Amino acid sequence: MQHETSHVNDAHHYDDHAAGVHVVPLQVLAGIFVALLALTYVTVAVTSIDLGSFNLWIALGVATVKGALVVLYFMHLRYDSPFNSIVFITAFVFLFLFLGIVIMDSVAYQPAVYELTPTP
Amino acid sequence: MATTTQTWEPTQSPAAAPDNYLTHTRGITSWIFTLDHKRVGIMFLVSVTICLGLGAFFALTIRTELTHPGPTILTDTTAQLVSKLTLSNTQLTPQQMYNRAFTLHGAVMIFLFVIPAIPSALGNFVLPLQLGAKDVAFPRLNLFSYHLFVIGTVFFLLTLMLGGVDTGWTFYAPYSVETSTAVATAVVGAFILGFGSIFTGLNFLVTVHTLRRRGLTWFQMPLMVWSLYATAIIQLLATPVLAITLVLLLVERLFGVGIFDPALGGDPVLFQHFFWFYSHPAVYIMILPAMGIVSEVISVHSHKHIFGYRMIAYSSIAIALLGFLVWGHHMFVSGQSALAGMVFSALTFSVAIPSAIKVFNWVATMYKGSIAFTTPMIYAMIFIFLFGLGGLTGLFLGALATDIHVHDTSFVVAHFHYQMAGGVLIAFICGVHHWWPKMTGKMYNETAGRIVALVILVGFNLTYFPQFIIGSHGMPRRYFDYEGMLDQIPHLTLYQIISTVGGYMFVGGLIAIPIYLLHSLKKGRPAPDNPWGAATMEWQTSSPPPWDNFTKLPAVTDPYDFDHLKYDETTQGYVTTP
Amino acid sequence: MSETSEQNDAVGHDEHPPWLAHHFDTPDQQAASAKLGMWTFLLTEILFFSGLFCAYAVFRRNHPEIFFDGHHFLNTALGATNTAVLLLSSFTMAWGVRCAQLGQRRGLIVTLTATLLCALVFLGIKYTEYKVKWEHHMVPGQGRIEALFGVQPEGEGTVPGEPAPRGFHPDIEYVVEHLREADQEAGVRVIAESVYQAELEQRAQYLGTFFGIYFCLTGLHAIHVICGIIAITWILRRAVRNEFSPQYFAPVDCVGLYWHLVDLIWIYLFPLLYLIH
Amino acid sequence: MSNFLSLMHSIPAAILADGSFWLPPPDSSTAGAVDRVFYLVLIVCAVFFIAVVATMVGFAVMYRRRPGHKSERTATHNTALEITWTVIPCLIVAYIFYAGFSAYMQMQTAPQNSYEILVKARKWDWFFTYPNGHIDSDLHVPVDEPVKLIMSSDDVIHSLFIPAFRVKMDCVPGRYTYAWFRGIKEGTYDLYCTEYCGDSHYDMQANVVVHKSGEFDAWLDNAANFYKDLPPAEAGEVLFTRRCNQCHSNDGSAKTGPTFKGIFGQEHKMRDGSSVKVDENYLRESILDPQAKVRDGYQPVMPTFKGILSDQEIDFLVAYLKSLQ
Ligand code: HEA
Ligand code: HEA
Ligand code: HEC
Ligand code: CUA
Ligand SMILES: [Cu+2]
Repeated sequence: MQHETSHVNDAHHYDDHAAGVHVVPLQVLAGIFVALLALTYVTVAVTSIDLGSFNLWIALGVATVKGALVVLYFMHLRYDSPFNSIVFITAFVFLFLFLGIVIMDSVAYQPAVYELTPTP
Repeated sequence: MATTTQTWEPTQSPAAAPDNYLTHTRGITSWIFTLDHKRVGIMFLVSVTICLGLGAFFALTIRTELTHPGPTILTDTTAQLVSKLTLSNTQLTPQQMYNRAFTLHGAVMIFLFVIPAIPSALGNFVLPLQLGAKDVAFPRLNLFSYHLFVIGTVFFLLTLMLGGVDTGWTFYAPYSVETSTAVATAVVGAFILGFGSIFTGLNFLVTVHTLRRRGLTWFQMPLMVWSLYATAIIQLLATPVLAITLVLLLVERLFGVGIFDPALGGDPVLFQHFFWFYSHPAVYIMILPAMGIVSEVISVHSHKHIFGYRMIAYSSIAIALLGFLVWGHHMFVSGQSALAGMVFSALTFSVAIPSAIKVFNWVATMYKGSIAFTTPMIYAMIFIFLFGLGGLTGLFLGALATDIHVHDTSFVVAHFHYQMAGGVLIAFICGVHHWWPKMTGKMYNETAGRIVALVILVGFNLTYFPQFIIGSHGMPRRYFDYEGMLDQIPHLTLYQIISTVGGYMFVGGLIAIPIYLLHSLKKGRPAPDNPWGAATMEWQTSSPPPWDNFTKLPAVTDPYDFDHLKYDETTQGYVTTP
Repeated sequence: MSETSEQNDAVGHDEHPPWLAHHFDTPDQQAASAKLGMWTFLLTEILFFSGLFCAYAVFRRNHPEIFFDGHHFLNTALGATNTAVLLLSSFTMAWGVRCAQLGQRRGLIVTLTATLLCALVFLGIKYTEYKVKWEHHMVPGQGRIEALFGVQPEGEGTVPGEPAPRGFHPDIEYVVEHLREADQEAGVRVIAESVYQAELEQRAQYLGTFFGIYFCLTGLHAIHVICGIIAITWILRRAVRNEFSPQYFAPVDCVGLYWHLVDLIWIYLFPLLYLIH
Repeated sequence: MSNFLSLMHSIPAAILADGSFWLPPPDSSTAGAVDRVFYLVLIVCAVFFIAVVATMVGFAVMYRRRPGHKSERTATHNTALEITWTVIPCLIVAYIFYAGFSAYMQMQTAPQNSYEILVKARKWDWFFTYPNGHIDSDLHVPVDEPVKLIMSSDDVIHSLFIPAFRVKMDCVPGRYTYAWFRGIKEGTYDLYCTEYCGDSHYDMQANVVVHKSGEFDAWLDNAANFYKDLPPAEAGEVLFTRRCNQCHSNDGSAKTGPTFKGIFGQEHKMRDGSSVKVDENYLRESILDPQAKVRDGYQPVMPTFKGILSDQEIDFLVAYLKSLQ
């Protein structure tokens, strides 16, 4: 009866799950692992080269690629119900909303802030 | 899906003496460790009411103190009393007691009452029933939420015993970092309560997604469910930020990590951003479920299909999302940049719109209905009255120029009491009356209910309307004494007296409610399954519902189409006519 | 009741195994709920960390120099090793889930054990890193913590009789020396030694901001690792008792998701804290 | 619609000149603008509130449940209607935002030639430093001249609020904040602290004195050296009432701090058990470095007056304390 339920409410995402969970082949997992190690090496390596402010963005970029690999394959999100992806992405949307506005503001009022004064 | 394969107690056939969730198992532990969402709901209901009483105690302390310029009841003698009652040996000054009073009042009311009140108490009871489900998705987690609530409450009581906390419920740094009061326990308490709230939201979200009765589509869900769903979204997205904010405040206070404390190179305005990123959405955690209740009650008790169902449903979601974009309107004079001020002001008005839509829809629903002046209906109308007024005053606060003037005056105090006491508290009471027959299987005394409702309406406006006036004249909030402004603000003392008298009237009314409700448990006439003629699923099961909610799979219908319901003299309730 | 009985036929009794909670009708429904619940929980976890990332971003944006100075005190080699270790643990965890899906009990037990070991190694390395900071009194409010263990507050900023001070009170010589070396490597030319010395001491003080955030971030992450260890042990125990089957392995799946998130967060922490250019 | 609004918006400020049921008299150059926004919103609220409540009550009466009355089936939604009552409020709030924002901009941008006064907030005192170095606990300003306040705080967040001028701005530790106004009518007004800052938050008030044009400068240099023709003890008394009497009494009554009555020459027990004879040096030290010797039975909450009281002023205070026998 739940199968019928699945069809009428949007829980039908869960059907593919129901139809039999997706088993990721071991080679894929291993491959991802190697890729992750490689990327880690890359970030470390890149920092020694001076690219000005780009270093930060590259580091974050690589981290994001690594994160994506973990999420998509280790966490099966790629094969999971789309709604779970929505949930996960929402988290980042609101994270950036929060960071974005707060940084925007703090940068704007920095001029009024005293020179940093450490513990007296 | 309410019915499944296993274990229907034989007694549960409608014929036999009904075994309901109250009588199903006995003994105190069968409550404390129950996995039944209905019982968890009831436990929350009792707990938050007691907390409400606690908050009210402080409220009255505040009001009585403000009746007259100069120390009124908070004097050195009362201070001695307090120092005896608490574990803190130091003798407080009157103003110190006042500062603790409004802080505890605010913190208790917010964290222990309004936020859990409707979702955790009524929502817990109603949501699965309205979905035709047997329980929430994670009953254990649900119970855990309640236990977290209790633990959090204990921490607040601990705070009380340690002599209270005096930061204001907003915990602004750096004051909260340097004050010598029991900030730590209060913060830990709020942190724990926060997680309770998160888990409730998580539970509801998943329940709505996966436990809807088969055939129940999204747009056949009652609006209460929609609003609880929207609430869950906020609880999940905003509350974790409160949690981390409190953690940081704590480590800042204990070790000095230099994030908020300017003395260590921190940034106090950053704290306000963190705090309000949660605490503005939090006000919609409070009001959305209230709106859900009102949507139900208005339609049912006017025996009239809700007007603009989809608009109301969408506006709930809209409020939930837009609510995240406006937190800076609490910081217009905090030293945040003018740019941010402008953006936040503009966005603030955008949240006013969905609320406006709801209000208009509710009123339109009554058009050509058959309106019964039952207690819930009266409260629903009071809600529209008070929430409308309170919300509209939000426009003064949202507009930059005027907020500069009224910020942190009792104008703001009046605004949010119209919203939280007039909006949420009233809706809460409204819901309690509406579902009381379902929860307890008893009908309460209608006349008592109606009279009390009117007393509350009058008392409420007497309490808070004067605070708008003195506020816009410049009476700051969190002021223990107002001798200094007597020459500046006309009739200040008079307004304060009116406010206090109203406050007592209000409390008087509210205290009466638990009394006649409890009385109905003994003397009240047994409630029919569907006393109001409502079409949502919770009214299709018996009152009170059986352990597994439904003995018979409830029919999926348009939740606001009442034409198939006819009043039946014998049961004095409504029955479906084919 | 006719409808009910008809429902009963819809799903035969035999299909309601013990691990299927009474309020669910089918294993899929239960698994789907668990999954959705877990992902939602991860969402709250991410927002829980968001506050710290926000603080990091704000302070790094406004005082990059402090973060540059600060990262000299972190050991990139160890950080990288830890990253590799966590990645490995993530891999074994994913493998474990796979074993669970396929009902390979021994495989599950082995992979989970491997994951646990990695987790412990991670904590071990983190411990050695923290230890160095501790020895040079570079933990904000360290005096307060020591006081908990009855250590008499000493070092600068302490007033006899008063409780140990909040904030950052490192042993200046060490920090200054370290900064000096870092500058030399970077080839900074010193004009007036006395001025330079004073400046170094200033910079040493400012490091409080960096280490405040560093310990909050890594500390909170470490706490999550510990929670993960507990969760995995619990799963391992159930695996040993052979409680899982290809039909029922949701707990493994969920703990796996949690563990991967812990890894995910570290993936960001590593470059943000260790690899500052 | 919008010209109806602008009509509301241009309520003649005249009729509100000497305050009203809602607002104190608008005695700064920008107050009028604020008030106009206030009344604009007020009218919008009144209109909508009355409309909503009247309709609700009307329906409640007309369609009350009674024998023979049935609820009629009507449309369950009406797109045209719903769009209308979405768009109209949108337009209205958009206008309110615009009105509020433009007034705000006036309040934000101080004129170039403003007279600058440094404001230091501290639990629970205001210190206003004038260009000539004089520090006063009240805010004195010339009428019809733009005054810019450069504000900061020594301890926690405070907020400077002058209702009559519709001016409010937080004083945040660790940074500067700014506010400006132009008093248009001489007189004395209240200044409150509106950010909760601890025990005596309610008492953190000061006066704003708007001087007739010309008189301000006279006041300033008189204030700067008011003691020109006063005996030291009396000069000390003035300082005492300005700075100390919120915590110290001169008549033996107890306050946050010990009373000064007969203090000179007494033996006092200190927290650390030692005891001190109160002489000139001790008094001086207590004022400049209060935490050095904290008297037994009191909290070490006395702030230092280093940099706030000149040596001469301290001498006056000492003289005054001696005179309190
Ligand atoms: C349940 C709680 C609740 C709710 C629902 C609201 C709703 C709103 N609030 Fe309120 N607010 C608080 C609780 C709440 N608030 C609290 C607790 C504080 C103070 C915290 C503290 O400092 O301690 C506060 C403070 C506060 C401030 C900061 C004030 C200050 O400190 O300076 C502002 C500023 O913009 C604001 C605005 C609004 C607005 C625009 C809405 C809107 O959502 C209102 C929308 C509703 C309506 C608009 C009315 C219904 C509509 C009609 C009748 C139709 C006509 C409508 C139009 C023409 C638009 N609120
Ligand atoms: C839900 C939120 C809520 C509610 C319901 C109330 C209710 C009341 N509040 Fe509260 N108030 C706040 C939230 C709330 N308040 C907050 C957040 C602040 C700001 C604090 C700060 O500045 O930090 C505040 C501040 C505040 C002030 C301003 C203090 C100051 O700034 O100086 C005042 C002054 O009049 C006040 C008065 C009242 C009164 C008279 C009530 C009355 O409505 C109380 C009515 C009585 C009841 C609701 C209880 C009746 C009892 C029962 C029904 C249960 C009985 C059963 C048992 C005992 C078992 N409140
Ligand atoms: C914020 C409150 C506060 C203010 C303002 C204040 N004091 Fe005090 N003062 C105290 C307290 C509390 C003590 C007792 C503890 C101590 O000795 O430090 C004290 C102690 C003293 C003592 C020592 C008294 C004794 O009996 O040993 C002197 C002298 C004194 N203050 C002078 C002054 C003068 C002069 C001023 C104003 C220029 C002033 N204080 C302003 C709070 C205050
Ligand atoms: Cu200073 Cu309130
Ligand atoms: Cu808000």
